Amino acid sequence: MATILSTPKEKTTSVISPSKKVTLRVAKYNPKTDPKKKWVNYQIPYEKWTTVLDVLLEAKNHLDHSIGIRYSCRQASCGSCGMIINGKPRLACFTKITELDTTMVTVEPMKNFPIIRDLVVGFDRLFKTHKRIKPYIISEDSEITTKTTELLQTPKEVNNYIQFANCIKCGLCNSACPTMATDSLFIGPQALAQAYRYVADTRDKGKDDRLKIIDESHGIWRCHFAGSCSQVCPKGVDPAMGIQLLRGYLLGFRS
Amino acid sequence: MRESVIMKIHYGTALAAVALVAVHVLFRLTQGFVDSLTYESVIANYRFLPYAGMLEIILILLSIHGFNGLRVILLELKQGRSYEKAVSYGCIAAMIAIIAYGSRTIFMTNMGMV
Amino acid sequence: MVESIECDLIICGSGLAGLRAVIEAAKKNLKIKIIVISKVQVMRSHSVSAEGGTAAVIFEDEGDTIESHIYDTIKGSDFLADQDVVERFCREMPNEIYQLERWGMPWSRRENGKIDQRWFAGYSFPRASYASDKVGFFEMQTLYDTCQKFDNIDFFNEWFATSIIHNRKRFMGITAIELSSGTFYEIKAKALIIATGGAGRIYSYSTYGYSSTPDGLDMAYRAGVALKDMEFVQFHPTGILPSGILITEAARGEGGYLLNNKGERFMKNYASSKMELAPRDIVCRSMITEINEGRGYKHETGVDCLKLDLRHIGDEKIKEKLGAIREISIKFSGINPAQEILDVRPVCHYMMGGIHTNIDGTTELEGVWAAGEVACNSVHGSNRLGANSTSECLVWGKITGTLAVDYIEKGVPSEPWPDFLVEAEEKRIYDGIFRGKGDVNPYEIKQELTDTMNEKAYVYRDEASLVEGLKKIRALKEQTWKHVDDKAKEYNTNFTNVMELDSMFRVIEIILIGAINRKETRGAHARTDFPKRDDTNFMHHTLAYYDPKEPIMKTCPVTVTNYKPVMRKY
Amino acid sequence: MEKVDENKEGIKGMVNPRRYGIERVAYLLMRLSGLGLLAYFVAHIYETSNILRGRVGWEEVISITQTTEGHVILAIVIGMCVFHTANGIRVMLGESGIGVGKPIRPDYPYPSPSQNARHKIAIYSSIILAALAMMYGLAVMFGE
Ligand SMILES: Cc1cc2nc3c(=O)[nH]c(=O)nc-3n(C[C@H](O)[C@H](O)[C@H](O)COP(=O)(O)OP(=O)(O)OC[C@H]3O[C@@H](n4cnc5c(N)ncnc54)[C@H](O)[C@@H]3O)c2cc1C
Ligand code: HEM
Ligand code: SF4
Ligand code: F3S
Ligand code: FES
Repeated sequence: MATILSTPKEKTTSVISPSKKVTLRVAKYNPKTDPKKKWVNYQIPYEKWTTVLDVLLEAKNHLDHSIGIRYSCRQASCGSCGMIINGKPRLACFTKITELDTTMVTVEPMKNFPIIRDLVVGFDRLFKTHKRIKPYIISEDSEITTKTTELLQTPKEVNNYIQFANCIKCGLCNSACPTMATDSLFIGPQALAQAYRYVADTRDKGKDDRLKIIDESHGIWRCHFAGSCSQVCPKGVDPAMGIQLLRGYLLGFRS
Repeated sequence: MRESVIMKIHYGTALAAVALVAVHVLFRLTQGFVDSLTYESVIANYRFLPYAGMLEIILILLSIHGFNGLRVILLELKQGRSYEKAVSYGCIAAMIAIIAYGSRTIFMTNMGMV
Repeated sequence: MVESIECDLIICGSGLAGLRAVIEAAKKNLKIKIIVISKVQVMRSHSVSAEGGTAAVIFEDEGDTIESHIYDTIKGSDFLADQDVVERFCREMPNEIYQLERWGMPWSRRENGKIDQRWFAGYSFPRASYASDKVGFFEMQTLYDTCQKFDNIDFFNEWFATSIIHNRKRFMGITAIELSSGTFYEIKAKALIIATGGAGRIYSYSTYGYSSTPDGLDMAYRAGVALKDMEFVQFHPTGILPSGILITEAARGEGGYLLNNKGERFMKNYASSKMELAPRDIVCRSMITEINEGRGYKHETGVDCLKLDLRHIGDEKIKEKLGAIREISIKFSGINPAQEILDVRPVCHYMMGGIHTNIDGTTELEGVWAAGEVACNSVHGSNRLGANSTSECLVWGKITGTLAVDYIEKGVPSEPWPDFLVEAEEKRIYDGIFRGKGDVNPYEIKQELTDTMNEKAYVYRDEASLVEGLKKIRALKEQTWKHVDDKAKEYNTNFTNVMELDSMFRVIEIILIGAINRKETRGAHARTDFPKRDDTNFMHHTLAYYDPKEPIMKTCPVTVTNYKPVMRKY
Repeated sequence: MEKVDENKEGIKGMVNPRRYGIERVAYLLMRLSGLGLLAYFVAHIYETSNILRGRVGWEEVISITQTTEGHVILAIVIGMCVFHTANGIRVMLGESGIGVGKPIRPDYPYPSPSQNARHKIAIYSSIILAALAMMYGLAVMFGE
């Protein structure tokens, strides 16, 4: 049920400009204290550059201080603000109201992550799977001595992995993937794409290690190339591609 | 078994099946769909050793492929040690059962036991 | 009720400085137990937003010299930098570039595979290594991922540190709140590295993410450690409108022009030899002068601005070298920089000041080090050169990480734990803030406070506006904003927001008092009423010590080795 | 360890094909057709085993399938088989890393090379092919 505007008991001094307004519909839920999720609506003015994060913070700052939300950089580089906006996983700071093309904005916490509170979800599993695939250069000469310089790498070689290195660990892909929707042990597109990122790096020698880790019953084979991960990724990582390329190694099509 | 080996088998069985199933279906169609299903023509087919052999191979390939497919789906649906064990062994058992049951038909008709 | 945890080393803050420190410490001794505590999830620290480059001399064979990096930095600092610190910094830096490379940093390369470098403002050589224009992001990723090698590092994601516990002589631990559960903890440890980063959110128009607030600075300040040179706040010439998100200096390094409303590259009137690549303090002053003299534009939000023209750089090169700012300007301002001109304006970007440390990053409290933007080891003096900050984080991350482990290995005597301090802290934050009473919206106070900073302590300052600003913030402080409406324990950001606001008041006061006291123009501190640098009276650092009523202001000398202060001209 | 509710979307999320692209629809159809074929396969093995019961037994079973419902079911099976086969070949190629594009420096707005036109065309073709086969099957079965 929608309750309207829970305004804190404070004097308010800010003037809300009389421009267009959007109805922000937030799924509020604190699993420790609330019996179930409830929807709360807020009316917020917006401009053509206003993002969903902006309206959420406007609501938090002026209408309801208790909205639970994670955010930091507001420029789509930290990966904090992933949530389900009008049904799809997106970054709040990277989604403008105007591009949603509606005056009703519904926000929910990301799916396939445990809810901590309201829009804030727990990332423990993502961090663990990320660590599991050994996301670092594996090589004897990864520590420098006084006179070492760089290992050469041509721009072309950099381009072989740079797209995967763009991952901001926002978790949107894991939220969209159909396997993640039921499989609690699946490594997930985020970590698998990172496994490919390091395998594709000319400086790395850990390919066999990583292939072994992902080749298990809840590993890479639980991806069925549904592609949703790539469709929601805000940074062009294209995990679906990374996963299939990685699988190419396991099937013997690449070496 | 490593998952990659299982999945290689999954793909391999699928690929092999593509060709064989095509032959199987074409046989039905070239003979005329309804005619091909008459008792005589079916028996004749079974008695023809190469065809019966092919049927046996299709049976094995698709059982492996199909039940492994089922295993994959069930594995993704729910997790837990004992559940997963049950799924794996269950699928293997079903696979063996269906192969045995189908083979019985093929052998007995081929050997002229009907 | 207080929960208790114990470890050897705490690293508070997980930006570039914090992560560099933790790797060094973890590597040096696999047996010590390290906790990294961060109020955001570790890899989301604000360092991810650094865009343009990291400075180091790596092309000595092509004519660059360490000496030149040293002099550029000192000259850029308007001679307030401690010169021994700068020398050490420039010598250590090349190794850091290579070390990052070995850990997987995707540096942009030349065709022959060597790490490429680009121009940055204030340098006499293209000296900034870069990775497209997402340097900070890739550096953070490289360090975070490298941390995953170690099992003796514990990441405490989303823990808010509130105070330092010590027995006047020596560090003993900290107190912190675990955000997800709302539990209040004491963490006992032998050593602490503070790396809580910058505090640019004290200005409402800022390049910083929302998490860059002065709570880390304030924590040290309340523990009795001095804050140094806080009046020097750097403004970056090119914050995009309306959001204030940064358009990196590399945009000018790659050839971008700044234009006034006559279509002129006005920098020719202020720094004819360096043009747009003059240091930031000079470009910002020039921009504001242009605006004040009526040669600016008005953005549709009503704000004055100037234009940044990147069109001649070309679409392909923009995509390759400035991909992130292309994304930012298309997404947030609806402008494709290859086709249209951007609206920009000076915006709060960096704090030269911070926790007073010596050349090693050691603070005045035994067992506490500070590294990164939060520290002030005086490598930047009164004005930082672009690309020198990520470098600083790396160098002092490494130094403090090593020193803290040495200190722990030597053995730290155990002394009785001062329970009463933890109780006092609990009282301060729970009775004083969480259960506080009032009817003024703290978020509106924060808006007013940060707007005041924008108005009164912007690029140009004078006595009257600074004093007025100070009066205004003291009046704001008296209002009844110290309360938290959200009563839940779990993930209560309302609570942390009010704590952050509380810390802002103390730190802003120091900035304003420091700015009032410094009656000269030096680097980022430009006084219209004292337009000249005054080496006789102000060639010193400002120190501020905690006192419940008002900061106690002191000074300390600048270390000069070989470089005599001269007129600064570009 | 405390069991946390992971807020998994569950089968509903796995099945819901509307929010994402055609690739997600293909994923779903692949699953359903796989399961459908398995069911038919088992039934088919049982069906054919009736031959052991002699002519009478065989014709009894065949007559059950020679009804309108039987024909419709068989047509669906044909459709499933064609789609599953055609799409299966696409999936196998894709999953071997063939035709999923090459890694490149992504430029905003970041198109995903793996979600390329080739695959979309292959999916639509599989669906159309399956539909044609179904129609052909129906024509053959009802035609006689
Ligand atoms: C937009 C932008 C672009 C920049 N570009 C460049 C560039 O191109 N080149 C360059 O050299 N420099 C650049 N800089 C400057 C440079 O990025 C920063 O100075 C540097 O990243 C600071 O790193 P840090 O490790 O000190 O702190 P940060 O990365 O800011 O990290 C601070 C950490 O402290 C934690 N923290 C803070 N308070 C608390 C608390 N109370 N409890 C627990 N944890 C806490 C935070 O969670 C965070 O983890 C840029 C800065 C900005 C804002
Ligand atoms: C003859 C051609 C066939 C080909 C080329 C083929 C191919 C494939 C492929 C590639 C997959 C894996 C899909 C994935 O990883 O997402 C698959 C899955 C599956 N197949 Fe087949 N198959 C064929 C026939 C059959 C038949 C006849 C059956 C029934 C017995 C069947 C049952 C299944 C099942 C149950 C799955 C699992 C579904 C899933 O994981 O999505 N297949 N098939
Ligand atoms: S791959 Fe893309 S969607 Fe997934 S975590 Fe990384 S950036 Fe986010
Ligand atoms: S959405 Fe999931 S199924 Fe594979 S292609 Fe992406 S991981
Ligand atoms: S706030 Fe950082 S990604 Fe949205």
